[in-house]
Amino acid sequence: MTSALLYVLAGALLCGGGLAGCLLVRHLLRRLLAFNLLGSGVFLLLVGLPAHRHGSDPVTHALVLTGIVVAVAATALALVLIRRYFHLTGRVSLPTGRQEDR
Amino acid sequence: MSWAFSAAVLLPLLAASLVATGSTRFLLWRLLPWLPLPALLLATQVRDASVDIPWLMLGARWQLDTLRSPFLLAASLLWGGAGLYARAVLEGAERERWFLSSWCLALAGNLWLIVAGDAVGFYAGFALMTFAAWGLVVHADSPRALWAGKVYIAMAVLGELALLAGLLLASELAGGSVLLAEMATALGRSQQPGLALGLLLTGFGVKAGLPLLHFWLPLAHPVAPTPASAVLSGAMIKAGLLGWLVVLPLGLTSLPAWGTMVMALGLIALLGAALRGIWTREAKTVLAWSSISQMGLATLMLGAVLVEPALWWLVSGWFGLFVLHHGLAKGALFLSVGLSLPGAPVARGLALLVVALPALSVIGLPLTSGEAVKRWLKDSVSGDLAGAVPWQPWLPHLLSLSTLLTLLLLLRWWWLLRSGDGSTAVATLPWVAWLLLAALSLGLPLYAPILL
Amino acid sequence: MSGAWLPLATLATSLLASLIIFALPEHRHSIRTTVNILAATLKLALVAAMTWGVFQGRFYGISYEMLPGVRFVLRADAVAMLFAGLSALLWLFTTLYAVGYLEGSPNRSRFFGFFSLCVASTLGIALAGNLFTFFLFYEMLTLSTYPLVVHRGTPKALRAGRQYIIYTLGGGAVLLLGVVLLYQLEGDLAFRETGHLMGSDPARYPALIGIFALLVAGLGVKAALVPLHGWLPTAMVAPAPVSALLHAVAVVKAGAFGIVRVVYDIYGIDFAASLGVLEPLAWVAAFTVIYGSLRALWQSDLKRRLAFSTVSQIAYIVLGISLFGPLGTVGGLVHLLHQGIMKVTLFFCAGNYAETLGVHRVDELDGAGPRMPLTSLAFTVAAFGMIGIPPLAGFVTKWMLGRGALAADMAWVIPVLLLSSLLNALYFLPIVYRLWFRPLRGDWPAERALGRLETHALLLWPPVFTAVLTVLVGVLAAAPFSPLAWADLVALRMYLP
Amino acid sequence: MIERARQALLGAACLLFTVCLLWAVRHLVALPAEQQALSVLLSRWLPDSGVSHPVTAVLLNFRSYDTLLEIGVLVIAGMVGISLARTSALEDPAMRSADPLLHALLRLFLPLLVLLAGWLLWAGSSRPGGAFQAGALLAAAGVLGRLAGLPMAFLRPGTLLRAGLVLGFSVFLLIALLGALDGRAFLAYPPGLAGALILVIEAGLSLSIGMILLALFVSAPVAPEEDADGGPPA
Amino acid sequence: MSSLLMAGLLFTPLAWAVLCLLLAFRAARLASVIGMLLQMALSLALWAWVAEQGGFFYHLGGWAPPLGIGLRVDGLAVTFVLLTALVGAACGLHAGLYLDPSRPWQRYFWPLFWMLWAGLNAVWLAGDLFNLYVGLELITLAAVGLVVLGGAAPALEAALRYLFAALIGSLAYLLGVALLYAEFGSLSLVGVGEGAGSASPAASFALLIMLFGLAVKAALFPGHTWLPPAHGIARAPVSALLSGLVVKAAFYVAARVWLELGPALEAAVVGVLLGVAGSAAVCWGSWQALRQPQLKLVVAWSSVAQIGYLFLLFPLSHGVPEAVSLQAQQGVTLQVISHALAKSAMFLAAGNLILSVRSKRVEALAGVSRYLPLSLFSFGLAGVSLMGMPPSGGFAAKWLLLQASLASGQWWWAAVLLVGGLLAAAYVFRIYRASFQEVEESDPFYHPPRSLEIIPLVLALLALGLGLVAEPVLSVLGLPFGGEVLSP
Repeated sequence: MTSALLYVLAGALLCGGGLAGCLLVRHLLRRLLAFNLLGSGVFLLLVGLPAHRHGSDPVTHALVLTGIVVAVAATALALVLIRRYFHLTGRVSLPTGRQEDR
Repeated sequence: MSWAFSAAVLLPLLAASLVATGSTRFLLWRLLPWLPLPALLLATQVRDASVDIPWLMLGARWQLDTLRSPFLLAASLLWGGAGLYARAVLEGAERERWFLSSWCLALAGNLWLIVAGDAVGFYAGFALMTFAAWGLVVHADSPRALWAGKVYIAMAVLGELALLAGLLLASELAGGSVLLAEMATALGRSQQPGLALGLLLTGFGVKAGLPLLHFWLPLAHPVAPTPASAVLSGAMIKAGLLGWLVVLPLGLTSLPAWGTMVMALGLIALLGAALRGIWTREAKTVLAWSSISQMGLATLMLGAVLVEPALWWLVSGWFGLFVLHHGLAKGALFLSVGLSLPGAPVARGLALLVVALPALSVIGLPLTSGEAVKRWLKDSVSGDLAGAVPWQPWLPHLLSLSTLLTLLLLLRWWWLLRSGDGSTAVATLPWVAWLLLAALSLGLPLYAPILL
Repeated sequence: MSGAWLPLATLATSLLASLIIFALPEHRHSIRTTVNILAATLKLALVAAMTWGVFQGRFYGISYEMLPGVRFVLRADAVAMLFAGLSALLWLFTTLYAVGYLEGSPNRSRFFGFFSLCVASTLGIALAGNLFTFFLFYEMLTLSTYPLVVHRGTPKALRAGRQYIIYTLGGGAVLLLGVVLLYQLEGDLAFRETGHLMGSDPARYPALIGIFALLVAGLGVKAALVPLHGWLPTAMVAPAPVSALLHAVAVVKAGAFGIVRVVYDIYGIDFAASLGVLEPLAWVAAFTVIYGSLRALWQSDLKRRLAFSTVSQIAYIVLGISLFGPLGTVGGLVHLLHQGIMKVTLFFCAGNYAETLGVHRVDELDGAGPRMPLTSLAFTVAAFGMIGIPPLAGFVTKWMLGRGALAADMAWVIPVLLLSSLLNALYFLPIVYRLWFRPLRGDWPAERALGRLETHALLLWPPVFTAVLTVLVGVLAAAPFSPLAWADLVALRMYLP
Repeated sequence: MIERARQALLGAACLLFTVCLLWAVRHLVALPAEQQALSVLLSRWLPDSGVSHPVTAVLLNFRSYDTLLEIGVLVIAGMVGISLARTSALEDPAMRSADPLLHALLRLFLPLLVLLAGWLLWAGSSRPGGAFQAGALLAAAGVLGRLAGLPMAFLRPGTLLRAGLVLGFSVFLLIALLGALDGRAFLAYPPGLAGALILVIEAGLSLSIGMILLALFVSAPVAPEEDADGGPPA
Repeated sequence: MSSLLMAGLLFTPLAWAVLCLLLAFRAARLASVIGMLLQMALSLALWAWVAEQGGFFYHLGGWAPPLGIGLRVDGLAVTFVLLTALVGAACGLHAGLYLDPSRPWQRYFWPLFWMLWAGLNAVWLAGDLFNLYVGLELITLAAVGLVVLGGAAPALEAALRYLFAALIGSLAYLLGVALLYAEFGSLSLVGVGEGAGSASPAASFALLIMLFGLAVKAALFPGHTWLPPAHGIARAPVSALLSGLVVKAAFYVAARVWLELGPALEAAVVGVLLGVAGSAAVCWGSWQALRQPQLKLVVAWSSVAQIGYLFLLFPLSHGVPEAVSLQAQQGVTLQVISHALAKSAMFLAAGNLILSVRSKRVEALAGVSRYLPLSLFSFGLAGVSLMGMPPSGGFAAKWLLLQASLASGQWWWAAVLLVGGLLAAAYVFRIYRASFQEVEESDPFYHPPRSLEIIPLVLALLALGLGLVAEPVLSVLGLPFGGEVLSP
């Protein structure tokens, strides 16, 4: 029952919660946060599982670093879009009305 | 030799194209009586000839033999006389272009079917003549003419279809050959030719006016212009008879059942038509009925031959004589209906007498061709050769009864003619045409033996 | 591969012509017409050369692998030249006629572009060497004919185009399924005179029957067999040269020709007979013959009546095919040509009446004979040909079909033929009667003087010439180079020695 | 009504997903722990990588292509951020707060931050650190300056900002091309020079990353009236 | 020689992205034209080289997998690189003429365009699972950037929807990669493929998650809602790039992963599930395309439908004899190529039509066939390929897929293909019908420069001609999706 298993478990739960957040929440910022939760969950699993099996593995660290940078880029872009969208339309969530192109 | 045949047929066809412009029509009126000339020369000069043209349609053959040449002779003489009469009466009338084109096409069709030795050519001529005759029938464009035209074309198309089916079956029996002679022999040989025979009989019967198929005749003849009805009953009806003679297996096998039926139909036509004709109110209709009854004679003879094949070699000449006799006489009678009788009572009485002469030959008085035909028929039917012919004892009496009825019928016609109004100006040309035909029919007993 | 270039050259002429015409701006009339007529004559010459070559027994063909395991094959055999000859000949006349007909109307570059594309696909269909290539050109034909049907751009034309597309694409999908199933079962079958499937093991018979049904259903749409004929009358809204080309030569014949190929060159007539699929095919064809003629009876619009008549006439071809025996085949094949020639004449004349007198309905035709004698004469000759009066072309077919029926002891076909001839008479004779024997009632709906003669020269001479052709084909039926002789040559090779 | 059903469905799906994930993880955890081939390889080739810290070696040598693309992603984010900006200046006057206390604090913090970023950059070769952490610190310094209202001229969507964005990326790219030009594979450092080149790349990268993150932070929407128009024509 | 080509291929797009960012629109356009020619030449050279010598592995940075990142350069990858070059160049040229240089943000089109191209090449050639993730992210962000170019409210909304869907998909994929790495210890696709034999059930769950993620990114039916607004709103050349290539990237990765891992793990259920989703996409996409009032939305929904066909690969390549699987793969490859060409041609032509008709609605197209024959003609030719009518590439693909589905006994896919073809015909002919409508008054339309209309025509003709040369193209693919490849 190494400490890595704890991270793995946390990672899995984070993934579940993050995904639920992403799909269910309508508010854009909260969805973005949920997305980051999901990302962290995945990174935790990515590092935790190999660590649990055979000690710390530098490759996973590198992967996670790259993953985090990509996540940051995506989040920053999303933020810019959300702020501009709010600025132009004053809405904080995407219209979910019965558009015919649903 | 084949150019002679094609000349006879193509001349009227080409003439039909002259109808287009006014000036050519004038020339065509002049040419009209001379159109059947090549056919006439052909009938007289050529005794027995057969020319094969493999590339024409499905393998065509021009044929002229002892059976066909009298038909050709009768047709060309009748078309010639009627043509002369038509020029006199109809030139300049309204819808003359329509009449001329129909007249030429009908003539071409008639000649074509007579000289055609192959089924396709025969059927083509038959159809051309039928549709052209439709043009003649509805020429008057009156409601009565239109109705007659409808009936005529309906029955004609049904007849053609039956004919097509019959020819198909016969050709199938003859192993695919389209030659009429081979078809006849094939019909003779086959075990159950019933269907083919039935179809052929009905197909030609419509044209020849068999009872129950004759309805169009009394309607069509009166409405057609006079020369047209003359030709219709003189030459066109004979096409049906020729069809039978050429296709049916005469002289090959004995078909007692078919024979008796045909003879019965002949008798009904002979007597019934004459009876029915007596109380019609119009001269041409009377003559139409008389044509049906005279055709009954030929049907009777045909039935007899079917029953007793041996008879065929004896009576094959009879049909030629009958065609000539009835064609010319009936043609003259029809033309006389249109003649304008002089006003003065004496001249009028004389004219009526002269007009009645061809009627006598039809009735069959001695010294006329009618009597020769009837006697020949009586001898052959009751002769020793006609062993298996049914009702043999009553036939002579029935024939004399038919003569009596024809006499009454033609008296009725003569009385209708007499009550017609006289007119002062007597056009000579129609009389000339009538005279030509009357002379030819009366003179038949003289020149017939030379030609046949 | 000797003569590989000839089939390609034939296809290329009209493809090239269509490309040039598409590129031409709308106002370039003279260039477009010259390109059109040049292409038509060149194609006719090429097809004639190929026909002569095939007659001498030379081989023309090309084959290359287009998809893994599937070859694109062009092959000029006897029956191909029959159809190719008809298309090339009638395309020349139809082009002349179309040039005259569309004088002064818009969109002519588009029209003639698709027009030559359509004929390229028809020739492709004729020259196809296997089912795959056949299907390829079959679908190209659908695509290239849609713009012709909706050429006028009116809501009615567009509705007709919609229905046309629904039918033909549906048929195409069914045919595609059949073809793929056949490829799955038997592999890439090139067309062979006596067919391939003679030796296949009996376990496959139900599958082969199923595939046969699919193929015939797919082809039946274009051959306008009864349940699938709905598009033909509504497509009459297209301009006259289109309905002439479509309903006499290209589309309708493609379906019938397809059935010929499937029955003879894939299944083989003997195998098809042993499978027992010919009998139902004959039933469908016979029913179509009668139904088409019946429906034509009370069509008041002239072109719709001709359309229904086409439905029944095409079924003659299918009937001929389904009569097991050389005579039936000859009847079917020769009708392929005769119906084309006669129907083209009828449609040309209908177009003339519409264009010159503004007459579209049958009862407006009174007295048209004297007003337009040559056109009416051509119409009458073609009408009598359709009824089957000797010595015209129609009679030869009916005669052959009748004999074929008797030889294949399917005697019930004879009354069908007779009834259909009667019906033909019932719907053609009144028209002839109105043309010639009825007096003119008032003036014409939209009379236009189009040139010295009764109508524009380009509108007048094509129908006259095709009418003369109808007579010649009938009269010279037994001559060496007539369609009948050619059909005999083809039928001879179809049957196993 | 449909909306609620959809929510319920998605919720159930997420639940199912979590359960399956846990189930899968349980399987993975149960696997025997055998020595991993990859880490053996890594320790064998580490000396040749030109840096001692394994993570930096993987990041900038063994899997340098990932890093290159990752920087590309960042550059794109930066570009899109700038493209959405509407006016010449990225300044947002509303944010500037003339707060003397903040100014004083900054005078102390900014140099410290820059010094720390430099050290992180240098430490990357031997212990956890490197371009990304240094870049982040620089960006933080920038943000603080921005909040304090320091005038930053380069924060205009002009050529300077754009050049700054792509500086690191282009340096990395050129060095990668060098490797390919003299016969070796793309992104292969000439032997021996690896460490130095990695350091050059790291320096460039940290500067660019700082610039990108700062640009993204400041490319905020501008006051409504200056907004040029609603967007592209119909 | 090959390593130089590879280096050039990877370097050029990134370099040009940097270059174009620094230049104004018109200068960037000129530079880009040169860049496109160079990239096209490189792609062609690589394609020719692989056609002769066969595929090879390219170890980036000199390190062999599993330590370094390996690029798998086989027939299929190179064909897709060439396809990207072709379609990318066409869209680039068209954008140069189509976009309005005066707008300040248009200058950012070129760098994003080159970044997108770089991302696509990265994905086609990638042989490493994590590298694929980064490549996909590169593509996603570049695509979102292109969609949101100009920053209008609807564009923003569409971009956000697109971004969220794509990010969720990527993370799901990354989760799958994490699980696989945890089990097999290697990131390279070939390495994972070899280890798959002794896989635990976790690996099939990982595969499921990865395919789910990629399906969302490829806009497969349940996850398609982001595509129509994104592709509908974007400028014509951008939508052409998106529909033609970007959507295919996610599918390509899914196909690569499926064909490596699928057979080993008994994932038949997943295959059938994706097939059913594909069929649903075909029907729903076509049905919606029929009802859209706007032209570009019709074409966008048609993309949703056509993607459905691609996902028929999964059921047809699992648990079937090798020959049938090969046939299905070839069919799908042809479908990808012909759809890329045809759809980009259709979007460019639609852009031209909207530009000249001055309205986005379909009804406004009345009279177009008379005054704008060339644009409509290219739209029509592209439609022919979408419907899968001969002689187009679409038909060749439909034929191969039909044969594969019938040979594999799963005949219901054949029904989907045929019905799909008819539905595609329905919405294509809806556009024809609108354009053939005759309009009375004289020419009301604005005529775009002739060169704008030539580009879609060239693409459409390529799509049409593809059917005729299908065999040579497929033979170059050799054994698609991996087979033995010699390493340099």
